[in-house]
Amino acid sequence: MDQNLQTIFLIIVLAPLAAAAVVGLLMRFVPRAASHWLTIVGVGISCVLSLYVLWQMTFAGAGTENVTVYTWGIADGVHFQVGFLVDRLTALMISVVTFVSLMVHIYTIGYMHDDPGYKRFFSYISLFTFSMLMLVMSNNFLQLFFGWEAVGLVSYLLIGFWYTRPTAIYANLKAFLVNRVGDFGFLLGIALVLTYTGSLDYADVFAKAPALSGQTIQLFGAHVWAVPTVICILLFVGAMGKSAQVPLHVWLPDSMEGPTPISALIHAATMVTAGIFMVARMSPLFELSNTALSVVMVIGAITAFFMGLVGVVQNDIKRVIAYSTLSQLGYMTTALGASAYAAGIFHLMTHAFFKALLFLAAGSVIIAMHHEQDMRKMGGLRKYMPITYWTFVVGSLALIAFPGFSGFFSKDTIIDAVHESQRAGSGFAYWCVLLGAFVTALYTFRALFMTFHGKERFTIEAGHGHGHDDHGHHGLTHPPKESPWVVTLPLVMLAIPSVVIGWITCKAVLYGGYFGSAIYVSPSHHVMEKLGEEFHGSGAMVLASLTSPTLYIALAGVLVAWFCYIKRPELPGAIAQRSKFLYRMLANKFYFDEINAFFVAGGARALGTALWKGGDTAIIDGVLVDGSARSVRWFAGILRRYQSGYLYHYAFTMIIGLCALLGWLLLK
Amino acid sequence: MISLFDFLALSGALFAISVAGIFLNRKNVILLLMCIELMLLAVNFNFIAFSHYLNDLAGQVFVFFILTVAAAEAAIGLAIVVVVFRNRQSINVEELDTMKG
Amino acid sequence: MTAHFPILSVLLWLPIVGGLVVLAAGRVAPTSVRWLALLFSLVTFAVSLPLWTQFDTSTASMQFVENIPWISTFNVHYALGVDGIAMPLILLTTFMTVLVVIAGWEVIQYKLAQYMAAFLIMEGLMDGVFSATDGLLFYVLWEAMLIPMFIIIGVWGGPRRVYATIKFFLYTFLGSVFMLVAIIYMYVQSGSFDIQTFQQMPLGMTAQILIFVAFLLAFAVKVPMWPVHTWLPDAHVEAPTGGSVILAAILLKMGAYGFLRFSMPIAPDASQSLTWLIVALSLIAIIYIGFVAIVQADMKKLVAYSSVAHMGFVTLGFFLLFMIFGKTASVSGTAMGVEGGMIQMISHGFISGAMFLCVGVLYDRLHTREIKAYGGVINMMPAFAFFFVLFAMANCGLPGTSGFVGEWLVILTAMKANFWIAFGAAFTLFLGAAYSLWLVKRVLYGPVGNDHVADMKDISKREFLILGLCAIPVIVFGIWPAPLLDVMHASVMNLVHHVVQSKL
Amino acid sequence: MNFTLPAFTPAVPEMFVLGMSCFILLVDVFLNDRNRAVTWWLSLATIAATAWLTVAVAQGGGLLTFDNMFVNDRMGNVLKLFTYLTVALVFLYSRDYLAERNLFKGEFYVLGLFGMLGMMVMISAHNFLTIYLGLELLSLSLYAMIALDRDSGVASESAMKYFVLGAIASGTLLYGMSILYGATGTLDITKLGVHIAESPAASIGLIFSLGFVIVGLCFKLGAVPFHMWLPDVYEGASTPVTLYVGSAPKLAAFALFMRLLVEGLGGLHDEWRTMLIVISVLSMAIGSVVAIAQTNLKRMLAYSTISHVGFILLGILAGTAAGYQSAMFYTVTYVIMAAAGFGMIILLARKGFESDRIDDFKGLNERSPWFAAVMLAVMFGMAGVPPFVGFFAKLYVLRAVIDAGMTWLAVVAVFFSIISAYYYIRVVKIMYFDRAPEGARPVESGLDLRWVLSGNGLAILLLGVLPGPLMALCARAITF
Amino acid sequence: MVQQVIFIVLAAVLIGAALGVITSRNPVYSALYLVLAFITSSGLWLLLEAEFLGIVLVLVYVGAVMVLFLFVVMMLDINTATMRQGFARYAPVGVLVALIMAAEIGYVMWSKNLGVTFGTVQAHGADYSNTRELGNIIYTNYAYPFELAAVILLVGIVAAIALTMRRRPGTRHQDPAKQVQVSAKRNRIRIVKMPSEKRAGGQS
Repeated sequence: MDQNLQTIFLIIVLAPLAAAAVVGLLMRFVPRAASHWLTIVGVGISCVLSLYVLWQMTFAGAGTENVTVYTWGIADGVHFQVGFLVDRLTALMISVVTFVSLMVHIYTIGYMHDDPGYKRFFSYISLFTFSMLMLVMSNNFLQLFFGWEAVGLVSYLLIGFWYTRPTAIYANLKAFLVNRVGDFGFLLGIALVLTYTGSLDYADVFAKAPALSGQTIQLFGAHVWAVPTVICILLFVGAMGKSAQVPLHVWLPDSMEGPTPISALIHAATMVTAGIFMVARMSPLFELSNTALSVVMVIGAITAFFMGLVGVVQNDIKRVIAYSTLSQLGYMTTALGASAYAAGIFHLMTHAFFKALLFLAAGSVIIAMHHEQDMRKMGGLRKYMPITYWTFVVGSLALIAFPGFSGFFSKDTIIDAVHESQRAGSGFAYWCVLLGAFVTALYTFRALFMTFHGKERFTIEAGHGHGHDDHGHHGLTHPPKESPWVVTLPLVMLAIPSVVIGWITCKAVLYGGYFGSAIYVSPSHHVMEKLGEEFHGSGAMVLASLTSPTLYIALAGVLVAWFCYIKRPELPGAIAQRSKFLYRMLANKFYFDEINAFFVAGGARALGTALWKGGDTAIIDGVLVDGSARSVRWFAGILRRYQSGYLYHYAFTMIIGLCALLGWLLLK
Repeated sequence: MISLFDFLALSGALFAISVAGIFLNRKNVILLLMCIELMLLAVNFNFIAFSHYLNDLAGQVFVFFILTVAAAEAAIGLAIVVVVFRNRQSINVEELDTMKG
Repeated sequence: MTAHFPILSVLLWLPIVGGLVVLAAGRVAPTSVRWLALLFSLVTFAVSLPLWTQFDTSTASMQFVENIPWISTFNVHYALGVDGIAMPLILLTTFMTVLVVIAGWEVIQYKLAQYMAAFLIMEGLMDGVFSATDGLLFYVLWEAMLIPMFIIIGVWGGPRRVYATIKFFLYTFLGSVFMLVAIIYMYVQSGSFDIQTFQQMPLGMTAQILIFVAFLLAFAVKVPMWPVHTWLPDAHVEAPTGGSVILAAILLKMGAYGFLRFSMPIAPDASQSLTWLIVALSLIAIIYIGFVAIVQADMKKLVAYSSVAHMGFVTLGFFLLFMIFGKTASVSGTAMGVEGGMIQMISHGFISGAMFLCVGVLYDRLHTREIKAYGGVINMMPAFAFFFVLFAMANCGLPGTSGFVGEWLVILTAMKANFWIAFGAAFTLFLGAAYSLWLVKRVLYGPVGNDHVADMKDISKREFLILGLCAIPVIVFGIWPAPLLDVMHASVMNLVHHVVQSKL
Repeated sequence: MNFTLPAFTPAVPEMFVLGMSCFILLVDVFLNDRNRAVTWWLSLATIAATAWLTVAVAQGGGLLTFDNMFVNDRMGNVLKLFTYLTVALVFLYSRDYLAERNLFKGEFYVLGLFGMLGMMVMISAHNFLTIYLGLELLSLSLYAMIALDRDSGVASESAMKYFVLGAIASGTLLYGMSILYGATGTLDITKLGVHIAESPAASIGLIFSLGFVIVGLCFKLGAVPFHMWLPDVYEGASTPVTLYVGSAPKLAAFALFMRLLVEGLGGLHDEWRTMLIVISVLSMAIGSVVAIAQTNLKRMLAYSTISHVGFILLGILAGTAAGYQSAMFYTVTYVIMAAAGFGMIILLARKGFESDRIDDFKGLNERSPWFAAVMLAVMFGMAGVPPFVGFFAKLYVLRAVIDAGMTWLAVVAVFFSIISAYYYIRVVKIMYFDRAPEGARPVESGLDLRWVLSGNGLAILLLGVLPGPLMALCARAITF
Repeated sequence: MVQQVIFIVLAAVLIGAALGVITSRNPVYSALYLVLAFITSSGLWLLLEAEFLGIVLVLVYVGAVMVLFLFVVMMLDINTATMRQGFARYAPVGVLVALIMAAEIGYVMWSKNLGVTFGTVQAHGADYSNTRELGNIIYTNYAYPFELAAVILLVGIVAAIALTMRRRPGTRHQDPAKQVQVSAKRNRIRIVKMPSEKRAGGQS
């Protein structure tokens, strides 16, 4: 049982890797079709096995598996090992990851159909699947960090997939660097963990965690900090990078430069949620520090609300969804901050489905529009592509937490949890998430209406040379049509869980103590228990929501969207005119990019130049090295003049020398 | 009775004078040679004086050899002077400065 | 005398003899030069392999020992031997030389025989430096290395090679002569040049400080540490590809190796009291140089500066030992830093070597190292792009590549010593990525930069071979450094326990 | 009148050289320029035979004869053998050079042999008188040899300068000797040593004379501030003569130091050590620094000689057996390297082209890789870079200095050796990094020169790889 | 008593002559002053019972060396006008150094008496011959230096000849050897082969 479970874990991880390796390294020799079959089979296998593991964990009552694959290295008695920790949390994650990944693989066949980098793309996403699995299945910090960076690498490669686009290669560099800033903190956190617990193995660390709470560390000045607080904040900095929390969120919108499947898989469903997962995984540590959790909650709340606001003014359909992703990640983070880890993870799961759905649908639209992403050039697509439309609607409803849809269960729970939470900052957080609901509804339906309703704002030119081009700002050669089945199938497949998954699982996951030992919540932070007392099954929850403000706030959002974009389309422009400042703030995303570009990038370059020209070239080389050489040469020039060539000078020198010697001898 | 040190002082004076002469005159190499002869003379004075007051002939023998060598030296020196003169049509010390630095 | 087969002597002399043979062949049979050089380098590499296979990881004592009197007047011995610290470096040397020979295959046209010979002789001398257990022998080989390197950079170097070579020579000479004085001083005190004896001999504090400073001059220049690093960028920029590779991959390691062999064990108390200095310099190297590297316009300069930054980790890892010991008064957790430094040395050998080979590949096509001159290379050379990105990632310490291991271990150790040291060291995460990937962005990505780029050919089989040979260890040691760690563990532990004993 | 005939055997080599020189002088008269080679062969044969005789009559310990005016000891014999070697090298290298400039005259060789005799006398002198006579015999021969290139203005000028300064120096030395004689009543080195050893405190006269003596000695060696003649003479004299002046006499001068300062005035070590410290530091400084500004290779080598003299003095002033041995080792190795250096200049010189400017070595590596390598060996050897013998010379000296507890002095020394390294590697740079000028011909010259010079270059390397035997030789040569 | 007087007189003359040597404007005068100096010092040497050397000094030096000097001075006639230039300029320095030197020597010699004490001079009998004594030892104990001195003189001769003697291009010598070796074939007549001329222009 154990034995074959372990082999299953190995297969789950290695199958995508093998596929990626074969397709990637032997790209020249692998035929086009084989490239997607290989990878799909690889991911398919691990998907099936993941579900099997999930089943084992959930129903067959398999216990937590903590296995070591091999010893990475032993340095000074510390064993660095590569291994798997598979409990229900992990099982849930790997199932989501592999499922979405599989869907995206299939979808890609259609989306990337005539892209020259077809094979490369498949090897990349399989590689990503492998990395993500390594991350979530890890049983120690080393492997966690490995997966952490590996997904970053693949994301880097995929954002820059169309490497001839200046915007794309700017975006991927930015994404990697911003993530590195996060990893900076993350690594320091890990180092602190090792320093204070002497181990990097989850089991040992969590075992020793309670002992940490007493200890303090002196950072600057006399003020001492609680070690858990420092560790958790540092770790959370890593999470902020990966999960794009303010202020390290700047890379995520730009990452939309990558192909849409990537946006769906990496930048919506899986990778960006790694931070959330990590914090949940580290709950035994985070539970030790209220301060850290407050920080988490506030950061999350800010992200949830303000990023949502930005989404309202975006015109690029993908960017709208990207900002909604940011805002949803904010929700998850807030949940974590409220010690409602289960809610966070739950939202992570539902979000994975419906956000992937939305992205893929958007992608389908983009295909139809020949890679036109500006919603102002769309409209009225409903009749051309019904499947995409209806799936998009499903996704939207889930996103705005319409009762009954999956998003509803997770999001409402989060809002309630924050409401319940007594932690510092919870009040602020509560208002953020509450208003966030309105904003969410607003931008979601804004996108829906602008894209699928209203009058068609695109022109159909006759006789334009047909052909795929990356940025077709021109009109279309023929009316948009529904995408092929490889595209729509995943949409449908994802639409199903988007609707039902919440209804089915929310009881177990949220209140059933599903995660068991995987997530630790200290009794003092009993938010979920509180909610659990009021919980009487999914249906009841839906009914209850009718009396809660959340629903109406969301509906208000929808209404406003309808009014502005269907009823009175000229209104938004007028409003923008009216409130210039607010509009400009939002349109420029609160100027985060500008500030970074100027201070961080420019600053680093200025500092580098200063140190180089000033320090190395001027002082060290100019003064010390060349300077000494010059002075010696100058001195030589002086000295040689005393070799005047005159005999009497020579004689004189000798005699002076003699006199000096004698005089010195006598004076002694 | 003349003391040894009178002689030594005399030789010292000669030595000093020759030293002065060596860089006082800047024109004529031959004068330099003469100054050197003076210097040797001073040395000879020392040796002879010492040998007298030490009752030891070695000093005188030494002087004998110095004289001999000085003669040969003078010969060669003058020969070189001649060569220089043939090359330069001058034995002016101030013009012997093609090599310097 | 030695009973077993004198591997180390062969490693020392075979390449030198090979060099002479190649020189001779250059006159009589110029066509055979390449193959001869390759043959000799390969044989040497083959001979060096048993060092690993037959190495006894359980002991810290010298292995494959050879010892015969050399200069009786001075009681100098021709004494060779390796421990876990030296052995990997020797293998690195022999391995890299093979690559260099192949790298120079058709690129070098002017005086090929001398080129190959110079590298073979270098190899012999470098093997000797790592295996010498006699102080004077070490110094002799250490200094002798300057000559071939001087020639290599000067004869096959770039336009400003004269300035670069003279700077390189005088810099290193300056450093090492003071080391000579220190060595002689210890000889006078102990009556022997045996390094073991040096390490055991008792020394007063002032003596230790002076000796430490003398050695520091020598090793800091070689490593190079800030602020005596400025010879490196010039030397690298002017040197031919092979020269840069050897310089970065091996020569720099000698400085660090010297710290382990001489400075720390001979003057432990001085190291203890001056460790703040070394740590400070290392951090400066990591941060300061990191920023400097970002703004370089010349690819080789950029890689050169990144070498300085990476070597900063090596010295940092070594001397954290004393910081932690000074703080906790226990050796636990100190060895990790030293081992991290060691790993960093090895991996940096491969990575920086590979980076320079990559730059060489580009240079051979466009004959410029200006980053501006490139752009969109990936369109023309996808295979090359694969390697370049791989090594760039390794260069910024991506997990799964060997570049990660050393930095990881050192940063973990640094945290033990002090939060802020770790904080400073961790800057490499950002800076390393910044200069490596920005380079990649400007050179590889984007639309095809210009017509010259447009007609670049992808890497030949030969270039593929050398880059591939570099890639293998980078990946393998990245995902499984255990073998390296095992090899050096015993020696490092021994060192650690030695250096924490005060000599006063 | 009781007089016993002195033992002649210890002095057989000297007598033989004297006889042969006169014989060659006679033979040469009857030769015309076509078969002048006979003189050449005879001179070389003489040197070879002398070497054999020296080895034959060599005894273990010191052997005094001629009323203790002549000593035949191990140090003397070793130094003599190296003197023969260098003089032979001079003759071997210079043949073609002289022939091309019709200086290929008997006088050159006769004077060369007489000079060698002078050195032999100096080396085995054990009495002020013989020291003086040997010194003069050498000096006069040198003056004559330099001026022998009669039609060269610079040669005669340098001869003039050398002569005048040399005469002053020997005058000073004599004055010192005279005072010593007066103060101790003896001319005999042994007696002098004994006298000083017995006298409780050094009389002021002794100390006073010391100044004069040191001036004389340092002049011969070319130490600052008595070095002024050196650059001009090296530059002015024709290269073979420069080679002669620059090599063998250093050995004799070293012997002089040993005889006078160590054996004779060893008791005053504390007095002269401080003086020598100043002189040697000055020499190293001036030599290293001023050489940087030179463009003429011979002149550069002159200044490098001065700095090397500084090192030799370091060994001597250490005042220990090891110190003297190291100084001897240094002198010998330096002479070998210098011989090779000037040999290279001779090799590249052609009729009407001295090739004594540093730039004349441009691109030598293209013209003749092998001889470029030889010059490289010389330069790095002089710079003291292993594995060339120059390094071990420096090592030996530094060790002696540190052993004598003057580590700071060692640091000063290595500091200046860094500066001097600069101009040595500049020559290497010229040879290897610079391209040969248009129409530069490959090196052509007589086989003998090629072979001997190659051997000389190899010696620099081999003595560096295996310095043990030579070190042991020097160690055995000087024992107290 | 008498000796003192003689000494003082001669010493004064000697110093004067020496000064004359280095100050007189004409090298001939200097040479003559030097002769004077030698003669006086030979007189002083007689006071020291070094008769032989005194004589030799006059014979060899005044008789040979100084004549040689004069000869050379005459041969290379240097215009004496320029001789004095710059003398005054350098005089102070020269005098200063000379005085320092004199002071140092005088200090040691006079005030300190070399720091050694000398026994009394033993008077010699009437039959004492300085020359014989010298001869006895020079040809026995000092044979070796004596030979060396001979060699030095030989070197002097060789050098002087090698440096100064040369064949003037103007003078015509007969070389019998060459005349005898003359042969008609080799260096008297040269037979020149010329191609027979083509008639230019052919038939016309």
